[in-house]
Amino acid sequence: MPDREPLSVEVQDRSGVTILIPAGEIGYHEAPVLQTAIRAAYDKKPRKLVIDLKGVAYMATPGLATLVEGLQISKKVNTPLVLTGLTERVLAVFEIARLNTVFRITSSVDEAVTL
Amino acid sequence: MPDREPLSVEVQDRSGVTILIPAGEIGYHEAPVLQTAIRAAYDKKPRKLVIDLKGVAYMATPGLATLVEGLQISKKVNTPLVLTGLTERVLAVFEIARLNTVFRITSSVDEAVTL
Amino acid sequence: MSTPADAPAQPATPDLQLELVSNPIYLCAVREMMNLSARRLGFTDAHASQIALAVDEALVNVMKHGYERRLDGRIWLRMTPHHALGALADIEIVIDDRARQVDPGDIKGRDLEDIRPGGLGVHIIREVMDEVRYEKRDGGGMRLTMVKRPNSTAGANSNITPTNTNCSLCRDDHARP
Amino acid sequence: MSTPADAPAQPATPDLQLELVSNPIYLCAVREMMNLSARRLGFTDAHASQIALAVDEALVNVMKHGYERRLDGRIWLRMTPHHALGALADIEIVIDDRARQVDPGDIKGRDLEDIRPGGLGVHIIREVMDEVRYEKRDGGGMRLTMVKRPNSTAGANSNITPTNTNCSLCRDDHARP
Ligand SMILES: Nc1ncnc2c1ncn2[C@@H]1O[C@H](COP(=O)(O)OP(=O)(O)O)[C@@H](O)[C@H]1O
Ligand SMILES: Nc1ncnc2c1ncn2[C@@H]1O[C@H](COP(=O)(O)OP(=O)(O)O)[C@@H](O)[C@H]1O
Repeated sequence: MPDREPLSVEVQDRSGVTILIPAGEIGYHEAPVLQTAIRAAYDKKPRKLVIDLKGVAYMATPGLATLVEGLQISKKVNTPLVLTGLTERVLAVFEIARLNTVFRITSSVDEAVTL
Repeated sequence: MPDREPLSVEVQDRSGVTILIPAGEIGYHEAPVLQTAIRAAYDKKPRKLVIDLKGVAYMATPGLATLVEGLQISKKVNTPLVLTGLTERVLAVFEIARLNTVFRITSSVDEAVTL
Repeated sequence: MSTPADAPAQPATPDLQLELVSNPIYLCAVREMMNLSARRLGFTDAHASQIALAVDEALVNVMKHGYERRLDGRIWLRMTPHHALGALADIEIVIDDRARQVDPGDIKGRDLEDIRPGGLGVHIIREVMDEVRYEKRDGGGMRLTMVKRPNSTAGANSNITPTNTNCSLCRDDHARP
Repeated sequence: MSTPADAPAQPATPDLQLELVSNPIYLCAVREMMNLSARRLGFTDAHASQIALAVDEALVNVMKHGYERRLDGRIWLRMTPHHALGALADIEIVIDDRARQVDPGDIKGRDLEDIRPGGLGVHIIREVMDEVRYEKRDGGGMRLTMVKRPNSTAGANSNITPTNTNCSLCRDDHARP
């Protein structure tokens, strides 16, 4: 029985903008799956990377760390990173870590793609 | 802080047919809430009692026992009891207990109400 | 951490050992812990649900019959996954109490034809797990040992309705909304 | 079970005592156990999520920093609800390990202005719980004691954005889909 990934990450493309849609909980055990997906997305040199967190019911600091790493790559390769779909509870964790003002966060995927 | 009920049960009426819609898990701790709702429903002498289990993600034998008690009341007061909305996993528990053929089970609420 | 092949088999230390009070408010927490642990160990969602159900039913029985609904009894639950050749071989779950001792032969459900509330928990446990053993503990109280294997077909064939050879508890849907 | 008012205060027996192996595959099971237990004890869904988050972060730190990612360490978690006048007064959670001892003063997050991955777990724990205390255990290893009260406002006012005086972790939505 092969180990299933503890988090699933759907990848979409909208004319050069990559959208990652993780579904599940993002703690210490699951964050590496998101990390791999983010790195793989940047490797393909998109115009922009959007991460839609609507399917993330739980986010702990390993998830935040992975997103901050994504932001660092974003700056290095000069490719915007935009977050969207944060539930209130996920936003709360960003707020405590004072990361809500560090990331570009939009209220809809469309806004994230077009802005 | 008042204790919240461990299970919520919505009550609907469709021209004399009472529909109970429990939402949550029905184990030993939660079953008494359903039991109270079923007894209260029969007390009001409906034409028929429908229990829609679509919102029940987990059912253990205390839930089955409560439904069997409901069936006994149903026979005593001559008021049909129909179950609907069983998820596969809930149906499985009925099957192991051989109760799937004992209850009237329909695939839709409409069927349960009209049949 | 590796053991030479010829070393005597050591009972593995459980991955999870839980001591809980005999209060039903904790049942949902414990069954969900078992469900999620089993999934992460590699069981299908359907098998993980069966494991959670069996543990739930067993704990309810200890609370109802063992401790006779007293809320201050103690229950011990141990979960040990066993691996063979790098793959999950089975999960062993042991539930101990310090409650009333009964003859293991007296722990049995009602006749399934005799429809009435109750008497179903032991049937469910035996149906969904691959091995089920009740025994009296030396120091007092009862022990229930249950084993489930990932390739288990327990609970998979219900001999109830001739048309239904696959019990739906074994199909891999996602029951949680 | 009742204690005379003038009796010396006895440390209450924990309702749940869990010993788990330092393997991250069990983190989701344990945080969900804590979440559901806290809800059934009467915490709001929002507070229960905070408790689960704090326990998760604390366990991750023991696994990462204490046992340095070894998968065979042991961690003990005890959960004790306290009641006063028939109502829930608080929940106390104690996490023990037998890992590396560090000075409690060295357990602190990074400067929040210095944006980089990591260094956030301890901030979260201190923000969402009402009391947080790290100490060295006499026999070796560390102990973390955390307390949360049902009327807690910890984590409720984020001083981050001036317009946002209520941290959303404290609003009572249902995070699970
Ligand atoms: N842990 C236990 N300790 C003592 N007796 C038990 C225990 N578990 C089950 N039993 C006995 O087995 C019987 C069948 O249990 P079960 O099938 O769960 O149905 P029910 O609990 O509704 O009676 C019980 O009535 C009880 O006599
Ligand atoms: N259980 C622990 N044992 C030893 N050191 C710890 C423990 N928890 C936290 N620490 C120390 O506190 C620091 C801050 O922890 P944290 O805020 O969770 O961030 P991170 O784990 O990303 O470093 C850690 O880097 C570590 O040095």
